[in-house]
Amino acid sequence: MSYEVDTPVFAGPFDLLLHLILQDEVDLYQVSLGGIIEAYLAEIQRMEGVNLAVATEFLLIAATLIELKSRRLLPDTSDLDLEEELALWEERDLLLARLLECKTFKDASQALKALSNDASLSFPRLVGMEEQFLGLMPDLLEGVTPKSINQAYLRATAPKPQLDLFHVTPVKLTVAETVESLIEELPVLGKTTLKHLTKSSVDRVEVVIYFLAVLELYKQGVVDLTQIKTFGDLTISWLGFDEDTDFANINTYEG
Amino acid sequence: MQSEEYRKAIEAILLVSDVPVEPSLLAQLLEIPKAEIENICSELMAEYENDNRGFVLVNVAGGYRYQTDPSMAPYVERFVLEGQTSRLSAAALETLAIVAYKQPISRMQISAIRGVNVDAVIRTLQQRGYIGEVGKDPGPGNAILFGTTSTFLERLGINDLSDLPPLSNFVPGADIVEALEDGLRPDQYNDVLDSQQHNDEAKPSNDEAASK
Amino acid sequence: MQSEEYRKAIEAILLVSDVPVEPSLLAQLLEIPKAEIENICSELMAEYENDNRGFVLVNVAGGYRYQTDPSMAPYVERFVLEGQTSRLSAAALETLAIVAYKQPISRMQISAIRGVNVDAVIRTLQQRGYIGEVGKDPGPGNAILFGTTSTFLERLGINDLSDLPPLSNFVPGADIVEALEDGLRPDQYNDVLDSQQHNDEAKPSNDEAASK
Repeated sequence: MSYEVDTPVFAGPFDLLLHLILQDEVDLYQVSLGGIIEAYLAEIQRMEGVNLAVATEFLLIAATLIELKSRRLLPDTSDLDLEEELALWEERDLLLARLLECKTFKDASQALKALSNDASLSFPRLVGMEEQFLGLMPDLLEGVTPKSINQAYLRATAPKPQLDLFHVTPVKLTVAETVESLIEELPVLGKTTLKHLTKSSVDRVEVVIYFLAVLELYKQGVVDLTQIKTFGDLTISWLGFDEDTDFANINTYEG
Repeated sequence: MQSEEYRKAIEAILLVSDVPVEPSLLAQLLEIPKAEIENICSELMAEYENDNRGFVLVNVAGGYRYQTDPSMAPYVERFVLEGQTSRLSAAALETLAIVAYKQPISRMQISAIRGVNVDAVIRTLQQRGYIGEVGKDPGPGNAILFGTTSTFLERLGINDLSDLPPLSNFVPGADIVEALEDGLRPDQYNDVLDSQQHNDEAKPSNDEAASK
Repeated sequence: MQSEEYRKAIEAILLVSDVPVEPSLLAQLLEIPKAEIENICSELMAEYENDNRGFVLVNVAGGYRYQTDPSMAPYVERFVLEGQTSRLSAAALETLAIVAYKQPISRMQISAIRGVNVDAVIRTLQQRGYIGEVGKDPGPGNAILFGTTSTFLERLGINDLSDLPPLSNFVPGADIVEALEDGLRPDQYNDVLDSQQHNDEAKPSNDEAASK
């Protein structure tokens, strides 16, 4: 088996990043980007000389983090190219969406593990047919010729080419765009639910992006959110905004 | 043939099968409706439980089969020794979860979610028989699509995929989303918090230094 | 532990054993006298008979095992004849072909070529008498080595293995292609070694098969 970044701590960059951000859930608000970047870079250094694919992915994410940090250090951002800045935000949104997805499956895998642990206490009977009946079994080789054995061997050992484009991410939607479209859509709808908004979404990441966009609007005070029970559907009510609502402030929306 | 006889025939057939037997096959062999097979099997399950047997009849991977009662695992393990299936790594489990919930799915799509190359993990899962090739992506590249197998269902002790807990159970709550978001936000908001944090840290540092 | 629990443990152990289990082994596993094991087994035999079960507990070849009740033979026969598909699956045929051309070969080597777990297929082929154990790998692990049987030759209508078409127009196997691919990837050094191993085995197989 190839090297897996499994021991001692993390299986891949998302895993590490998730851990770094969530390690101190109690002090949610004390997580600083700077600290994350430092720990992240330290981890990359520790991984010196391992799996190239993993290391590349690490570097990509580290670069995004560093860009985010440098953006923060600039005293005045107004001279930043708008295109560039939007691209950076998109990167961040993407990273966030992927982290959420990673976390979801991480938790799901624990549920599978629990199921499998329970199941492994019960052993199936695999003894099979009793000798007295074996003679009755139909001849499975009827119609099989030496030539078909030869062909089956060639089939079994034939090359199976595989495309490996693992670094390509299929996500197309961004939070910025979604906020934009929601500001147009929600006043018309008045009251709606997250499920309704995302009913045409094929990809789960899209749902996550919608969720983030709604969260942004909530922070700006233009919508109200209610969720009756945990994991229940999220009801979104449009509150509207006054002239002076500063949308430039919406974290993923510029102009 | 009496109902008693059907019951007996089902017990005999299940005893010699090494895979779960589908109720429709039992129905065909006994020439009675599938619903009746299911009734008889439910009765058998209840009987074994009432009689406190060391074996149970379960409905797994779409069929019925005999298994040992889970409470007897210590004795059975002592007897089989090698029967212990080796554990899956965390990476393998997460990949398996992705395949289970998003099948059919390509290697590339799995990698995109996991953020790492999954070739080796996929090969392990395939060798163990938990996942298999279920088709080809009709799009360009004709990527192989993977799905879980009946071995996977057997290993998890479930009858079909709908027995898995819904994925929505695991979607992170708003608190986690916010924590992640804040962790990645380089704006003024965090700066304020950061400076508060520094202030807070500055104060107790005296005591800390003193206590060292 | 109560007598009830012993009884349950014996049922569980006998359920998973594919050979008759000697009372002395049960005594050892349960840490009770052999005489008590024999008492409990007699009780179980009587219970199953009273309950008119489709299986019986018998004392055969010095041990206990479950068997189908003889009166249920017609149903079991039907299951044998109709229950299983009467043709080899593509997977089984490929496995059989690998054994035919590369014997003697271990289960693990077959899995490595097929890329999937082959335990169940091997069991089927063995039960049908098409392949058999022909020796043990002298290396670590002493893996069982499989080869084809005379039944296989008979059913195929050939005299010996040299009558199989030679693998003349030998196309590189998936393992070789993979090894080449992996060679370009510095991260999977171990995989390369793995595949090379198969690779080496694959080449001379042609002559080997022919010479037998």
